[in-house]
Amino acid sequence: MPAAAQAPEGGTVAAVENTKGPIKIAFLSFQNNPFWTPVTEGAEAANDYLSKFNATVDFVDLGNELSAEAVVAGIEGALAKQYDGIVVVPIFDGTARIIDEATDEGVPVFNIVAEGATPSNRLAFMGQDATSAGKQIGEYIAKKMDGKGKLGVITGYFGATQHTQRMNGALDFLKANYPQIEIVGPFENKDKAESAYSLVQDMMTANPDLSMVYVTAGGPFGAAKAVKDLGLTGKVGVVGFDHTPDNMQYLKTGEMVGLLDQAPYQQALDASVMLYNYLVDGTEPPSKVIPVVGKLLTPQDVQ
Amino acid sequence: MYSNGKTSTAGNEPVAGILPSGPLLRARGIAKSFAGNVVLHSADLDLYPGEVVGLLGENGAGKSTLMHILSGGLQPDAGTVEMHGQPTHFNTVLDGIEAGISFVHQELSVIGALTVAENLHLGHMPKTRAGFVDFQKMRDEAVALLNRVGAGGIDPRHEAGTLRAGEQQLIEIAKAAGRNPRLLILDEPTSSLTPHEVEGFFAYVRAARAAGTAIIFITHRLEEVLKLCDRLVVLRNGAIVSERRPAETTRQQLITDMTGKPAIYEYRERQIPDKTVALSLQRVRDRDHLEDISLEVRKGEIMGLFGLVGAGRTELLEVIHGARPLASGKIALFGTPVSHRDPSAAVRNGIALVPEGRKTAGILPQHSVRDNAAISSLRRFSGRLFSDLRGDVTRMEDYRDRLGIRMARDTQPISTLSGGNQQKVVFARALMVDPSILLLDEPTHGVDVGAKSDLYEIVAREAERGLTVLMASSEVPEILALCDRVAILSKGRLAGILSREEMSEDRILTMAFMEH
Amino acid sequence: MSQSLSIVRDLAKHREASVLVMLAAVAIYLAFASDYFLEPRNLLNVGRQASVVAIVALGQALVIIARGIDLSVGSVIGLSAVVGAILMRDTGSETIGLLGGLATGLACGVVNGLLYTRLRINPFIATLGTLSVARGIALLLTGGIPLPFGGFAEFVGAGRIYNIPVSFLLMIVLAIIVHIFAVKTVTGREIYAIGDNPKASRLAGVNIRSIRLFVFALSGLLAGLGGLILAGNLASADPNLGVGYELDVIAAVILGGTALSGGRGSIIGALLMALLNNAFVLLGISAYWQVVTKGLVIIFAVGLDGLQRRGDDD
Amino acid sequence: MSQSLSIVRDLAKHREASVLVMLAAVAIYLAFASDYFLEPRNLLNVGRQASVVAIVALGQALVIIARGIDLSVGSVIGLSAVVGAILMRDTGSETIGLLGGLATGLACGVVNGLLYTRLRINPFIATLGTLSVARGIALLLTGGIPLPFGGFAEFVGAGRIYNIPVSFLLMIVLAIIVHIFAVKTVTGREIYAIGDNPKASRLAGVNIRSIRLFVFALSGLLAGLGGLILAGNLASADPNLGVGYELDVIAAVILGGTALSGGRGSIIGALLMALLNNAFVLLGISAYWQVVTKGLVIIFAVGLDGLQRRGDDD
Ligand SMILES: Nc1ncnc2c1ncn2[C@@H]1O[C@H](COP(=O)(O)OP(=O)(O)OP(=O)(O)O)[C@@H](O)[C@H]1O
Ligand SMILES: Nc1ncnc2c1ncn2[C@@H]1O[C@H](COP(=O)(O)OP(=O)(O)OP(=O)(O)O)[C@@H](O)[C@H]1O
Ligand SMILES: O[C@@H]1[C@@H](O)[C@H](O)OC[C@H]1O
Ligand SMILES: [Mg+2]
Ligand SMILES: [Mg+2]
Repeated sequence: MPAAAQAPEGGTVAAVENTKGPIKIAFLSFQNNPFWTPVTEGAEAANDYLSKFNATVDFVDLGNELSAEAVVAGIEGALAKQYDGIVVVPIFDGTARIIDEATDEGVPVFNIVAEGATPSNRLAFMGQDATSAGKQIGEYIAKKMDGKGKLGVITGYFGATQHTQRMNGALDFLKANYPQIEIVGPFENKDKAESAYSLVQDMMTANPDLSMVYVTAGGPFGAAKAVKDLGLTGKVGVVGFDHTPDNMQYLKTGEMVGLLDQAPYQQALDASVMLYNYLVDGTEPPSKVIPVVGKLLTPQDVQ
Repeated sequence: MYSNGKTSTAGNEPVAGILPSGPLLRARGIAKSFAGNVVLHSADLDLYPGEVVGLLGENGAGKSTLMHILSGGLQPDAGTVEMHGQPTHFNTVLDGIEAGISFVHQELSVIGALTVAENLHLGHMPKTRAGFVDFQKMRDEAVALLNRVGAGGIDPRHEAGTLRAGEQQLIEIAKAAGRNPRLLILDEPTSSLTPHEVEGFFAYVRAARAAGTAIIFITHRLEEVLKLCDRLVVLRNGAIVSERRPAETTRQQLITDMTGKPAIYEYRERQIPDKTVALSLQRVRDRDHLEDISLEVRKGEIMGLFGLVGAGRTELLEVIHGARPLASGKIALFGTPVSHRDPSAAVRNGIALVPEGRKTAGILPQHSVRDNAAISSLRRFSGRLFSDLRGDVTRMEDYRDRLGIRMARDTQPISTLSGGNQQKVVFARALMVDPSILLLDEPTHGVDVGAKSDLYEIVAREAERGLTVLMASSEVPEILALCDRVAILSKGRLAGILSREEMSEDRILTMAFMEH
Repeated sequence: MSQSLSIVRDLAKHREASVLVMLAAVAIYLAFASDYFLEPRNLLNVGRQASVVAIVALGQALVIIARGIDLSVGSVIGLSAVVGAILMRDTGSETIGLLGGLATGLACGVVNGLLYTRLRINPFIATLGTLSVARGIALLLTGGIPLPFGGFAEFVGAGRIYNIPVSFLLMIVLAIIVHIFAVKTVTGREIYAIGDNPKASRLAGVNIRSIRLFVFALSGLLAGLGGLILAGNLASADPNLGVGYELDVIAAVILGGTALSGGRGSIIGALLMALLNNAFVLLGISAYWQVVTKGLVIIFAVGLDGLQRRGDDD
Repeated sequence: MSQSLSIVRDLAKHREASVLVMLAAVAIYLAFASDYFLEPRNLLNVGRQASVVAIVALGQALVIIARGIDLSVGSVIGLSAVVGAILMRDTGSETIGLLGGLATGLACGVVNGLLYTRLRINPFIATLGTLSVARGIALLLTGGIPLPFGGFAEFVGAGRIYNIPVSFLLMIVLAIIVHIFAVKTVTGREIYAIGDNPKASRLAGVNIRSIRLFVFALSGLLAGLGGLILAGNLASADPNLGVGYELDVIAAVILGGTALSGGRGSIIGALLMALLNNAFVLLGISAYWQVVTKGLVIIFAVGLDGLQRRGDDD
């Protein structure tokens, strides 16, 4: 028997010895912006790592348009291809039914990054709870604003669960604890940086005393660029999600004052290994929900 | 023949129990102007049941306008219309239809996507008990209707869009006939019919007359009205200027009534001194229709192109014009071989076309008269950067006078011009290119006699100045009046070429039937 | 020989044919490239995945045949699902929920129709407007939060009869009905007539206003049905359901060769697109290549047709 | 009196007019409702925000006038920006980057034009295809990761001359040029002719193929410019730049009343939409009502026009 395996680099879970014969895992994810790059890389790392254990992790691209239908079609395809287990990013409501169907067929499903609000029989969910993440950002905002002043809010898509939860997580917390913080918005930018740019421009016109902008989803760097172009660096700060290069750049120049990440690489890698372990010897993941507490980067962290 | 004399006066109260024998329709003092341009001054017209009235007048005289007013499509500025002695007012065409007026328009409007049978029943298709369209019944009735107007050869299952213009015309006539109207208005129904089809159509009109329908027949072919009508009414300067019985009048008389002058173009013996071959075709074929056509036209010559429907005249002109690919053979202009992939190249090389089918292939309906005339020669007159907009104005004035185009302003949309005047504008367009070769496809469809002779005059004059003309026509008189030679096509083959001396109606027709 | 040739020529006249060839080509390729493609289960999945777009495309096809366009279908999908879910929740009756959802779709369609026929608003603009309004209302009604959507609707969206997805069966049945409707009924024929020549049709006595109103209403109704199926399949009525569907639906209609085909065409177009998505998953094509491939297939599917029609211009 | 009345009537004939009225109404309302609206700075912001849509709409308007449609503009925006950024990075030359971006737009337009004129693919489908292909290529080239995009391009996108945004000035200048082009040059007049009756235009000697190719090429070129402006504004070339712009651009064209207006119309349409977004922020309209309002304003802007044209059917 070989020595007990070590956890792969960047991951925290070690694989058990494969006593079952070949194992095929489908990793279903999207690809439309830099957020997904580390997710993809995590899946590839899992494949490299697990290949030593007679297991494969096939990355299946669900395309560049995020929707519940795409997730359903992806899971249906994976079932048709008779995978043993599925890692998926079921980012929308409406994915619970097909997840249950897969589970009933004996194909366990591991959710990562974000899942819909409807409960499902997935093996486990690893990821950031969007509401808590919002709250975490809310706390940070309150601190930066000294508990008063005007906060502009730009959300990705009205009605996108994850975006709404991130927004409300912060706003509910602020309303309850810092009534002196006045909210401007929310406005929808459809994940577009150019739209965030224009929104910030207009917000500053109508609210010259605005001191902070919170972008819940895509395109925070557009807001930061507007702050820069208006010459308000240092006076107005932008907070948002994900340590993508475009966002990080403004963290360095100071328009972006807070960026929360979701450890996407680690999520992809750990979830794949945990699913493998479950498939081999039934090792349940440590809990049904494995929270990923994001790392909040501030300008100081990148100096 | 003249069955309904003006024996009864319309104002009389009908005697109880006896059918009123007054006019079916009486129009008095009808006036209409468009944007200050007076088209109808004060037109009076009586129509009696069982009578065929021929309505004549120059292009733009107001014939179609008057008919639109009678049928509810236009509202008069002044004047009254009575039906059966009762004042009537139609707000819309549908009111008119309801009252028994059917109007077959000058411009075709069949529904190309529907079958012939469906076209004939549109608006009132029969249903089976299950609620579906009763196709069988529709087809049977369509056959009967088509037979009635002498179009028994048309298959009611065909899509109407694939039919020839003449056949589409017959469908519209059949459609109007199907409504059994009390008043049937036919606005240039024969302009695209073959002689044979015209005969069938005449039979229908006579039958309808016998059944008591009042019929207004508009045409520019005087022989037709003389043959068919009971009464001839001429419209000029916005009023009725004469009412005559066919038996008591002559072509010349009618022309004078219409135009105020008796002139009519006659062939002038012309010398064609220049022996240069302007256009030569050698074994020209297109992909599916034309077979090995060889032909030479000399500079300054007017060459006719005759054939029966489907002979391939349009195709041949299109091949020369680059609108249709040349499958094999050679075309040369003044000895230089050319191969035009596109009409734009042909126009650049001095070949202009007046196409068949004014509405579909001729006019730009939303454009002004001036823009319509200018479109072919924009590149000829443009400066380095800008189009010669000012020059367009003067050129338009010039051609308006030369062709006698009747319009209020050259900025009005061409679709508001009368049909014949639209055709003249298309003519002006081709001439503005200053072409060396002019291709004409049924160029005088819908053009009045006066204007026709004007156009002949213009073509002849241009030919004398060296323009080479190739003219497809279905009217033998037109060929005889204008052409120096005629090439006859039959089913896509060249049946022969006749010189001026050899030309006669008989010979031309005989050759046209050669392949049949 | 020449007989059979002319049949081929006739077939090729229809754009459908070239899309069918493409469909067959992709299918044959997949049959070789993936062991799983021909499994009944997978084929039925493809059928199911095509069903919503195809059903909505049936209505859109008639709208387009009548010379209109309906951009609002995506939002109507969302609004109908949401209204259905709310009614179901508040009344506790699935029937009321489903009927309410359909009625919502119908109402949206009627509004579009009235905007066009009464206010004479260009249908592109009118339906672009309702696209936004309907989406806004769906958001207002739900506060942006998806609602559960189960019961019978879930059966329609996700259920199977003899292992065949219900929504797939529904698609087939509706396509047949719409096809027969378009080809065999008076209203159907009148739709073609006004698409071809509205003025002449009106003069012939066709009530073009009511026909136009009808096609928009039908398009709305079918979009409403699409919304119920989609939400049923997902067991969740999301106010953002159907976002962006309009382009897919219109593409399905045009790929299917509208002019000729109330029913058939739309299905072929929708199937081609569903097949592509299936291929991407089965073959594991990377996202970015998926996007490129999708575009190329669309172009080629129709381009085949253009190639053989060379030479004849307008 | 009757003279001036008839001028009003003439004006009202143009759809533009009713949209202008709406534009004025929204502006006047805003002038009262918000203290900031009339500030020059705000007005210039609105102008800048409209500029990309308006510039791209200039090309689209000509395409639509010639009876085509170009759905690919949004993707061309993204691809041009990305290619420009890559060239800038790899050659170190801003000029090459910018020219490369424009050339990319032009090339996309030429491809669309060839698909239409040579392969005779319905422009809706052809450009839907290139929409997908261009986006896919942009994603492939970048791996989905935005590239920095600075220097002169940033000046064009975000810079100001005498406090006036450069992109706004560019929009005005281009609109004037396109308008003059459309009305005064041979090619411009031929574009209108083709749109009116392609067959007659062709027989009259208009080279409809090359004119169609030209309008698509121009549309691509202007979309490319739009991409450079957009990326310049953000100093970042995102492969997802411009997603969904096609509907905004086409709506701007139609709102602007295409038929009459190469240049003017497009700007009016784009301004109305930018003004709305500005209004939402200035007035702090609540979230979902923003979506509803946008739809309603679009409908009313054009509906005004329809109301007074009552009675005349096709
Ligand atoms: N809607 C309109 N707007 C402006 N002028 C019009 C309109 N309709 C007709 N006209 C003008 O009225 C005059 C009469 O046209 P009408 O069509 O009645 O002539 P017509 O006698 O039928 O001629 P043709 O033999 O050429 O068909 C023409 O000068 C035409 O330009
Ligand atoms: N739209 C069409 N659909 C099907 N066949 C057509 C169509 N147009 C013309 N044809 C056929 O092409 C042949 C040539 O027709 P065309 O009308 O061009 O001949 P032509 O000699 O110019 O006669 P004319 O112009 O007097 O009708 C005929 O057999 C005709 O039936
Ligand atoms: O923050 C991420 C967002 O940027 C991406 O679009 O979707 C997944 C999210 O977690
Ligand atoms: Mg007339
Ligand atoms: Mg002909």
